[in-house]
Amino acid sequence: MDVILNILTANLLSPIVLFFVLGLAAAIARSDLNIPEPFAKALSLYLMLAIGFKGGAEVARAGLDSALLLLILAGIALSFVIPAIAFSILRVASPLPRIDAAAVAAHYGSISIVTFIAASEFLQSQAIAFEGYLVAVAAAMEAPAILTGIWLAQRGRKANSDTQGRERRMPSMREILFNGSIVMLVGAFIIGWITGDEGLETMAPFVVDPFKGVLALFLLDMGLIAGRGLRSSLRMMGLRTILFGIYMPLISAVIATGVVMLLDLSTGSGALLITLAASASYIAVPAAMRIALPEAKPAIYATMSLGITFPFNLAIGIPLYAALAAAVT
Amino acid sequence: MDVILNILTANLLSPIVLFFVLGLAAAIARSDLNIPEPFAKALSLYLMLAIGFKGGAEVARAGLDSALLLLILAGIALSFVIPAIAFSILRVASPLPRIDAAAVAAHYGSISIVTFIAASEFLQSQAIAFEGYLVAVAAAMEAPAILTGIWLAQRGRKANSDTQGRERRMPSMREILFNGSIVMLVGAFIIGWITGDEGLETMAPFVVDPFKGVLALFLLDMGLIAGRGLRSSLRMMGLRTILFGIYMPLISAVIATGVVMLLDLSTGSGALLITLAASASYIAVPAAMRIALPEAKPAIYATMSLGITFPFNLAIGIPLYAALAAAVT
Amino acid sequence: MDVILNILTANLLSPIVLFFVLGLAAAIARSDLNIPEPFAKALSLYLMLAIGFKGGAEVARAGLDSALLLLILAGIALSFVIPAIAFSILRVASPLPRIDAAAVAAHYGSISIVTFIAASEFLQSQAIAFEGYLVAVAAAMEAPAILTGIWLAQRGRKANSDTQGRERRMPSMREILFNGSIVMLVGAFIIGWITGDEGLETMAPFVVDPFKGVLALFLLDMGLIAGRGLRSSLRMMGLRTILFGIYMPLISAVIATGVVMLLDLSTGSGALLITLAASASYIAVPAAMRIALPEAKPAIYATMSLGITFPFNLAIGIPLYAALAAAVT
Amino acid sequence: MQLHKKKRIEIIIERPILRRMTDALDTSGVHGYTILPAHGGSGQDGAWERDGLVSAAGAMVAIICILDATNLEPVLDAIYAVVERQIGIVSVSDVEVIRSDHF
Amino acid sequence: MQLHKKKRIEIIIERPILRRMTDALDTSGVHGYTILPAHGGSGQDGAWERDGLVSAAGAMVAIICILDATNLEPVLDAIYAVVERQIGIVSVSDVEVIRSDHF
Amino acid sequence: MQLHKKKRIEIIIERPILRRMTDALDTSGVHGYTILPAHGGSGQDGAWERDGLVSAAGAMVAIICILDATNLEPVLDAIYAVVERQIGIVSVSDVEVIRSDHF
Ligand SMILES: Nc1ncnc2c1ncn2[C@@H]1O[C@H](COP(=O)(O)O)[C@@H](O)[C@H]1O
Ligand SMILES: Nc1ncnc2c1ncn2[C@@H]1O[C@H](COP(=O)(O)O)[C@@H](O)[C@H]1O
Ligand SMILES: Nc1ncnc2c1ncn2[C@@H]1O[C@H](COP(=O)(O)O)[C@@H](O)[C@H]1O
Ligand code: NA
Ligand code: NA
Ligand code: NA
Repeated sequence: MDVILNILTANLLSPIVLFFVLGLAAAIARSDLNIPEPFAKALSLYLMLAIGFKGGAEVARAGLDSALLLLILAGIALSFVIPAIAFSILRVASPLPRIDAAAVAAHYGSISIVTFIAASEFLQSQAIAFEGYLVAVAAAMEAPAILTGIWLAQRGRKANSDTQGRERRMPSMREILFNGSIVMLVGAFIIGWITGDEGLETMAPFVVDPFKGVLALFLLDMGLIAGRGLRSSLRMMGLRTILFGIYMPLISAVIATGVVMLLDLSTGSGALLITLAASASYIAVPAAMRIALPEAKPAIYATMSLGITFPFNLAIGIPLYAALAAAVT
Repeated sequence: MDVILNILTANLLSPIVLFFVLGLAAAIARSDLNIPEPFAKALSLYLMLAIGFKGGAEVARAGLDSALLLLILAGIALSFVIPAIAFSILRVASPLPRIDAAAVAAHYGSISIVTFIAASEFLQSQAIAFEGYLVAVAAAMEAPAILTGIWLAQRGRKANSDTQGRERRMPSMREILFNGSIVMLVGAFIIGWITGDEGLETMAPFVVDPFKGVLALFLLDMGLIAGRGLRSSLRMMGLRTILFGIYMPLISAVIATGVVMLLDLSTGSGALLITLAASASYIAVPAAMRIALPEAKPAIYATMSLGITFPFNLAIGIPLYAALAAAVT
Repeated sequence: MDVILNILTANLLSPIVLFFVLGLAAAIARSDLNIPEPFAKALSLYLMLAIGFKGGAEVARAGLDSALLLLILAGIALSFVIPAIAFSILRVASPLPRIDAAAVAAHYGSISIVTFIAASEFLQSQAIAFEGYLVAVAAAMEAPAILTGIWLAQRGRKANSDTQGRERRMPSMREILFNGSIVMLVGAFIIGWITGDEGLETMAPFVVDPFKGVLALFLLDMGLIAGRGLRSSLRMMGLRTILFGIYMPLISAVIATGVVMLLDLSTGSGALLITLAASASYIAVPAAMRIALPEAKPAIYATMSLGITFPFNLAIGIPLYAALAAAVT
Repeated sequence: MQLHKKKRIEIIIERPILRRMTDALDTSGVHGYTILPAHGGSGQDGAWERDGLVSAAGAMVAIICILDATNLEPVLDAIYAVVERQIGIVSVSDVEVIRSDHF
Repeated sequence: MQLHKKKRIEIIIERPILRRMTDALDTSGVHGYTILPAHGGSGQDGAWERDGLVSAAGAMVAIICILDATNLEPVLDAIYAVVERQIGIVSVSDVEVIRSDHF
Repeated sequence: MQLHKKKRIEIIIERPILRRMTDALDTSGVHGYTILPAHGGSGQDGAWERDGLVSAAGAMVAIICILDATNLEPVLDAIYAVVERQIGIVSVSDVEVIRSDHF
């Protein structure tokens, strides 16, 4: 018990969580502190490049586990299935209309790469090892949920006139699979893999050393955006929707824990897979939803994903998922 | 004497001063060299985050001096009082109209964080220690001068028709206190304080190692902006106004030296307090003046603060203030 | 032979080449991966600052060779002469109209600083030393080709009415000589020279340690831009024009090899001079051509320089030029 | 100087839908358009700001397209097909241009 | 396509005053507006450029607001109250929109 | 509110030529102008995008200039002298301003 409390406190008082809180507080106080968009994007690109590259280099060092393919398939399955569960729950337990419920569900099936990164950092701070190829699993889990979300939304539509004769709004396979963050993650992963230890050595002062600091600054930005969203949209969301943002990650975590047991993963990799399942997208899926389901209200899904589920995972979820993984592995 | 000359030369030939000169020269030669605005802002955010965080970590290590509260109060007092003095001088010794005099005075009461940073670097290069909490003093001195400046400008206005019935242009307390640079400085300071040595260790490759290089690049940008301002506005400013930009920091320095003696500060902290008093704002106050005193000419206060006083402090002021502090402590 | 193959493979599998390929592939697959413009510019500024500064510091350490002046003059001569050769070839061996041929020729006379950087990295990886002042030679070779290009284009124009009475479109000397990249390179070089080892020590964690990583990220961007250009313009270019982008650098390399022999340069410096001659501009010259020769089609020269010659040099040219230099020195 | 009457269409739409809009414009017969980034805004769905955003969602852009009045109808139809279900402000005004060959 | 006559207001103001302007617009009854960043410019007070700037002072933005003519008078009053003492270029033009429900 | 009739010129040109254009405007008698960055576009020479670009070549900007109709002719002449051989879209429209002293 004491151990758990200590870990929780250590996590809450880590620079990255504190910088997130700073951003949140600044935005809620309507400070004009802000990170220029091109710089925020640069931070995000850097984090994806670094985490992908390091994962690949790790694979080059440790060799490929035969489990990888299975794990990727399991990840894809989770990304496909979780939105369906999330959707059923939302339809019963929240007042959200079908289309908003489908859009929200898609977010929870996909993943948040910065949550994944925060979990990796947490595991490192606890000296828990994990496989480098989890990065590839993360990339694989980004997109499938989008398809489920769209399918959920469209199942309910009558074959009515306004979709006939009009271009259907499916994002193209290119838009989904060659999405910038997937390309960056997978590309950097492959390069890290090819160049291995030698590559890591030349790149380390860039991708390893300042990594935690850049992450902290990025979390400041996420806090600012989350706070801005909460300030403007929390009121319109209703308690039942807000609560979903907290219990849904737990449900996903439980499902993913089953997969961890089935595939007999290591503690570290198990913790990361659970974290991926429990995290909600805030980059790729919102953009896809604006294309595919423009009637869904962005204020709702963006605020739930970034304003509620992300901070919950960051502060409490990640240590919890690590404990869960430790318990079953 | 020789020692002082050596120190002065070493300062003038430091990378940060030379990069400032490069920017100045490039702008005056109308080179198209420029730093994109979002990147310039990113550099500035980085510097504030790093200096705040390091200050906080230093406080966590060294403990809090009972002098801090007194020092903050003294800093606030300086920020309130210096504009009044600057204003009186300007009204007598320069041809500036009341409203411009008030706006300029506000700049000289507030502080320039990059001057503060340059002074810290100088002290470190001279192996002179200073208290980490000086960062908090810097943050506290940003805003009060704005209020004095506005008050000075408005005191002179008749209760005439154009201010009656119209919204008064006071920046709100939120705009002043939750100003981005204050929030960043204070927030990073608190986080550094909370996370202490451990936090500093994880963040050091980001906030410590590349710090001097980033500072050099930022000074290149400041040189470019200062040069641009000088090129377009120096002609319209008049010798008496220009001279004010050089002797006013010296006057503020003398006043602050009194405070250093009163509060019995260490040499390093004394040098920094004097530097703060002698420095002039170029981020927060110009923006506040556009809101509160739109009739004041930005070309004048921006050029004086960034084009005259900043380079003077950078090149000559800082070593001088350190010598002053050494003399009285 | 085996040695050469090993070196070629090592080069092709270096992170920087692989990141370029990633960008190329992403762009051709129409991924939405992109580097925000201000960040791309920031990367480019950083690289110029770092390479200039390190070159200057190197000169401070090793002292100035009497060969420098001669080398700079030779570089300038190459930059003036190569466009004339390129132009003659293009007029015979490609279907490009005079004005496009002149614009393309100007690009091949000028230099690509990132090719220079990649070559420096390659030499370092092969433990081949080179003189720091080559950076100054690079800066000197940027502009002369622009003048030759304009002269080539205008020689062919009749003294017809549309140039009479109208402003001549020569870029001014200021636009050419105080071009941002020249100012940055030369400025940082001089500062590095002045501050020497001491300066390098303070700046190293910024300009040395993360250098290779930043370079990799910048090459990702160059791959993205090159791929975008190839995707949209390759079709319209014709095989003979494309081939020119591959054999012209070889011709320039041979010419430069003559200079290397004449001046009796070291292997490293020789390899860099050959690389400079063989590289084609993609920053300064395109902008100058838009001013001076607006009728020349940017799609052609931009695609040839960045889409064909740059990747060729990066992958094959650089090791080749190093071998060439080794053979004659 | 001889001026020629043309139409100016200004479209304000969401960033994620931009490529669809330009694809629609490309095939609708316009001769060109220019995209301007937006910094923020406000509407029925509340206010938004570009600063700090990482996702394309939540950002907007403005497209300016100058064209001949004879093209207006089909181009507006193509635009409408894209923005129909989408956030999108489309306005048309009269302008005069100095060179008529571009439109 | 049925077009509806509206008014387009374009406001060019300083960045530091932006929030005051949007607050004024928000309470003046407009249904929406979009803010575009500016890169530079020139006026009676000389030229300015956005590159390199760290402070909001010295940068400008353009605000585009499309609204019904019936709202024009009160909205212009609200705008004027903000720019009265400030640098600010406010221009109004006639436009036609394809959907009238947004304004 | 009293409105005054003015002209609004909108110039879309390449970034490398910007300084020449502003120099031309500065000496042509306009009282001010504002430059907006562009993000991308398309024309006879194909599409372009600002993202990732390092060189000024390949980027474009829009210039907005509000002026009195009496100045229109000479200003358009000055503009034309710059864009004559250049890519450049120049359009003129009617606007009304709330303060006439600036133009
Ligand atoms: N009347 C308007 N004039 C200009 N821009 C508008 C207008 N209405 C909406 N917008 C823009 O379109 C976005 C979405 O509008 P809405 O769907 O009404 O929230 C807003 O945030 C503005 O950027
Ligand atoms: N006539 C105009 N047309 C467009 N923008 C203008 C005009 N006059 C001024 N501006 C903009 O407003 C800023 C301040 O104008 P001023 O107060 O005249 O210096 C200028 O730098 C321009 O960005
Ligand atoms: N009709 C138009 N309306 C708006 N912008 C245009 C138009 N035509 C061209 N442009 C802009 O001018 C650039 C160059 O045009 P072009 O020379 O036709 O390729 C394009 O990429 C657009 O940004
Ligand atoms: Na998930
Ligand atoms: Na001060
Ligand atoms: Na060359």
